[in-house]
Amino acid sequence: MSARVGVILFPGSNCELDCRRSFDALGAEVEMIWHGDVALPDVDLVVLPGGFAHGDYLRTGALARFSPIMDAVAAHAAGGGLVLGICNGFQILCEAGLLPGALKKNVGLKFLCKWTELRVDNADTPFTNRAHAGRRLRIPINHFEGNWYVDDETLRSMKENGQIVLRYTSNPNGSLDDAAGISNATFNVFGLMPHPERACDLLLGSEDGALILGSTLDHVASDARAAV
Amino acid sequence: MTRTDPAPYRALGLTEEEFEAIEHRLGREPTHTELAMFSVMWSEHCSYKSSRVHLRNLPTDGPEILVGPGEGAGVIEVAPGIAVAWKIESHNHPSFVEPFNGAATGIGGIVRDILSMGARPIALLDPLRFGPLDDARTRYIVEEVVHGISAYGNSIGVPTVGGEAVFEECYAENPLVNVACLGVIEDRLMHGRAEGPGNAGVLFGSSTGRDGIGGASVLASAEFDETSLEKRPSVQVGDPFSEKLLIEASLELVRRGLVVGFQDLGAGGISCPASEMTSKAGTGMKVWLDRIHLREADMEPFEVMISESQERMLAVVEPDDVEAVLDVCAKWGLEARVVSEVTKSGRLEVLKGDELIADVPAEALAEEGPVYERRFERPSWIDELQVATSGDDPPEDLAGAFLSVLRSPNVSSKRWIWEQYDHMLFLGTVQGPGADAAVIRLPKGDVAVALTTDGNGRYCYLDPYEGARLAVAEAARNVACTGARPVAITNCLNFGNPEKSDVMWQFVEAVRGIGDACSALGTPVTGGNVSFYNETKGRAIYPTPIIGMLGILERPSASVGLGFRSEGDVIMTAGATSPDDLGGSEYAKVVNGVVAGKPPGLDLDAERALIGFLQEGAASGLLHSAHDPSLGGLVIAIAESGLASDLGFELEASFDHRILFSESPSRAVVTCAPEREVELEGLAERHGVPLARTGLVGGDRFDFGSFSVAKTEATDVFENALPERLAASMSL
Amino acid sequence: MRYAAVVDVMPKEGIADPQGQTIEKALPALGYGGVAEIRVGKRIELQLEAAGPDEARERVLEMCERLLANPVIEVYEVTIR
Amino acid sequence: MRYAAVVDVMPKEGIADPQGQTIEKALPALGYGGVAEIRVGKRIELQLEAAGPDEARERVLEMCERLLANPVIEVYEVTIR
Ligand SMILES: Nc1ncnc2c1ncn2[C@@H]1O[C@H](COP(=O)(O)OP(=O)(O)O)[C@@H](O)[C@H]1O
Ligand SMILES: [Mg+2]
Repeated sequence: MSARVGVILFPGSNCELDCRRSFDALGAEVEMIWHGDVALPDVDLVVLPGGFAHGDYLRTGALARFSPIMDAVAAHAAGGGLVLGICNGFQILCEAGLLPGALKKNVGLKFLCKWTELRVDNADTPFTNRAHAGRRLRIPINHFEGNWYVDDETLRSMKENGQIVLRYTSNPNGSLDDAAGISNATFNVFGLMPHPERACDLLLGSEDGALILGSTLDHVASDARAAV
Repeated sequence: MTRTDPAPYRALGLTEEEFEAIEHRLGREPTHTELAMFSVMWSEHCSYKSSRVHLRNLPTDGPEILVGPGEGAGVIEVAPGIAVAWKIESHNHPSFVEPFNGAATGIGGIVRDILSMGARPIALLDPLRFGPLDDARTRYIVEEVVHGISAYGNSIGVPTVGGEAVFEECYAENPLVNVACLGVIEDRLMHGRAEGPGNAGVLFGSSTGRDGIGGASVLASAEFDETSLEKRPSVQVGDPFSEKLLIEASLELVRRGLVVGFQDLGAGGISCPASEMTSKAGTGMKVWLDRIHLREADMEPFEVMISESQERMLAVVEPDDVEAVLDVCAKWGLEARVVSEVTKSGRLEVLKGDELIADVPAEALAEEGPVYERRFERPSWIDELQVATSGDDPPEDLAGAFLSVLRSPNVSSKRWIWEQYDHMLFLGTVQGPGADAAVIRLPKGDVAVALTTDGNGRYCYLDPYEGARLAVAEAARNVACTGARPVAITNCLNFGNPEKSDVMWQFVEAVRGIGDACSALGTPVTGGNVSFYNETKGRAIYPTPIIGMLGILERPSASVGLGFRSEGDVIMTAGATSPDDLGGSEYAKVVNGVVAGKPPGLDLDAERALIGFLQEGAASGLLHSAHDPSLGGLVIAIAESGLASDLGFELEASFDHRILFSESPSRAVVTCAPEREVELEGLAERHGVPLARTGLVGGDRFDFGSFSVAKTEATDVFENALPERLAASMSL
Repeated sequence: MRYAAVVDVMPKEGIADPQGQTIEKALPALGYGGVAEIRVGKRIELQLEAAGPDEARERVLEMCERLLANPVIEVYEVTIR
Repeated sequence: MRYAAVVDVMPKEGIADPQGQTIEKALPALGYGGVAEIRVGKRIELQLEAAGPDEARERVLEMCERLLANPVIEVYEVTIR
């Protein structure tokens, strides 16, 4: 049975269709979820897509984290369910406290849409299991607020736990510890600034994003096998 | 009111004759509200009163054209059942006054035009013109315009996939911010018509404030003095979040078949759709002012009727569907109210409470604006200009000249600009900014369109007819370089004051040039925009027609890029180079400081042949790369192909500067695998295109035969020239 | 002498403030009724060397005009401490 | 009663402020030397209904904690008028 993926649509989201398309192509069953709903349908993975939820007004993710659906997302995460936040989705997860830290403006004070090179520093997560540690990925970024920050103590423990899962090989935004993608302590919630869904087609420049998206599907499948 | 009073109609931009025409049409003096409505609807911007007689001569028919000029946007069928909307707009003056918001609201406006056809906007291009970068105010404008486009376009989720950035003295106090947008029809093509008396008019989107009222504010004060203009903010602030919601709500309304027709509110405010939609449908409309959702409490009726507050649409809805329409808007968090009703009267009736404060024939506003045949005359200065030396003197050293031209911000990389734009959303950007034309795979069906905007103000200054033809040819060629077939254009005509006979002559000549080139290349005009009065202190900009070309690429995977592909590939030059084509060139300007002479000569048959050659070369897989020499000529084109893929090259012959920097049109630098050289020659011969072997790809130098530079040096100059010049500037 | 300056930059009266409006609309759903007229602006704090408070104010005002604020759409206020 | 509240939200001490740093770097080129420690934050003005100033402050503080500021990177100050 294929994995069920729910993509949340906030007012102002704009990468939801791209996420659907890329997950579709990998064989997942994708469903759109309205931010105003209070319950999640039966899904294995919840995706918070990129975009500008509520216009990014006040702060990125500040208003979106109050969306009615977010309680259900938190419950899903608390129960061990997978949650993936891409770009604006990552920002919302930080605001919601489902991931540590916050995202500040890029050091160059510019919006940046460009290809970046990432290194997988922890391949033992539900979001990176298709890669091996040290693997380089070519995946584009597209953000103004991708400069991840967290206090020293939290950073230390995150590093020890391997929660800095993806790092930029050439830091484009000032992000602490070159972090591009980070995970919670239980590795079921993952946020990253780069857009893996934009890197699933060689005609567009790279297929490396499929490693990230595909990993979640593999994880769900192996979970299902374990449960049998 | 006597005629000798400082009459409000004058301050509103209406002439004595126009005022009399209004009186005559109404059979009485217009009310203040009516006068305000006429002043915006009969403005140059809305009525095309100076340009209309000339625009009529443009070719507009073609097998792929579903909707031509006259609606929100042109519509083109790119494959059976797949149609796209394509249109360009200008936002020049607002972008000078407040660059961030001027540019942002420019994006908002063109996006709503596309939306009004029932199309989802999926790509933007931003042809820009600024003054030289050594001026601090110019650097500020550049930063803010780009930031405005970035902030608005990215946030509404429409990728900006191409554009232009040109720096020239004549734009110093009159920057040009043009924006083109492409949309795909998702469910059905919509028309801006208010059919069906009894149907409701639903205004949805942002609230209505005093935005953009500007000159009309004279109506609010008893005396019409200077200070009254200061009273009201005419700066429009963009709200990309509302625009995004407007896009989603509008498309949902179309998808669910809940609207009879809709139109966006732009220049002219609600007066525009209320009169245009009814006059097209032969109906009328009653508008209840008190139902309009206001941002400020104490607005005058005329202000409400012409407010240019952004992010609003007017939908005509059958009574039974009103509730559902309001629900959709509520779901998307948008204010929506029934503010009007379609009638049979043919009139636009505006009520405040029970009082009828405006009652005019809809047609009078929308269709019967004045039409002027303005005087035009070839100015004598153009003859002097054309016989002057074109600035083709040789440089002191060729390598230095090459680097100077490469460093010119007109030539150097625009990465600093386009990296600030989301150019990848919708997973369609097969080729994005940096390419000759953007290649966008459509969300539905395996087909792509190629999009480019081109215009050369210098050429048009030297000869507006030739310059306009050259712009169309270059746009078609840029599209063809990717392998696509040029199909249709939209155009934005940026000119000075049309009341001056030499400016009007430039305009007439340019329109004639566009028409001739489009006819010859089989690319009809689907619409466009005219921006006059681009003058500051009596000095006009160079005549600057911008051509937005759309091409069709049946197989997206067959698209060809401008970057060299592999070491060992053979570099060939297709088309003929004339040593006399340096008039108005980047070389003449940068190296010799001259803008004079005649622009390059153009043979449209040769252009058509080249286009055919490029298309077939791409489709057959023969071409590994293709790039047309434009600004800077052959040297720059070959260098750009190397820079795009970080590959060096070695040319096989030495040429002098007149060949190296010539801007002859109808050429392309192409590469193919060495074993297929003969095949490519055969293809060129069949198309009647001269093809010359020029060199080989490989090595770590850019070796032009007569001189050479290290690849690393060229890369450094090309990539850093623009950011370095901007570095001195800074804004919050 | 070293002075501390605070610059408050707010959107001009009558100029649309989409950010403020959006937050205002969102508040009731978050359980904050009865809040109105939200405007969002900038606050800039800085330290500068000047001969006296008047000179300090003078210089900060000039910086506002040229850099810290956009006088076309914003108003500003300077406090020197 | 209706109260006016001002909320000043500033980046936390010790956390790099890219906006402030960028302005600071740009100022000397514009002829403004001797300016230091620039921090850029937000100023939010709003009106609210409350029984008294203490209640008003209470409610605005709560809004700051949950919404108007992000405690990971920001500090805030509330003034009620
Ligand atoms: N303002 C801009 N926005 C986005 N892309 C731009 C802009 N200016 C230039 N570009 C991109 O840079 C590349 C070079 O532009 P240009 O020199 O005008 O190309 P060409 O000579 O082929 O017409 C093009 O791909 C163009 O789309
Ligand atoms: Mg080109």
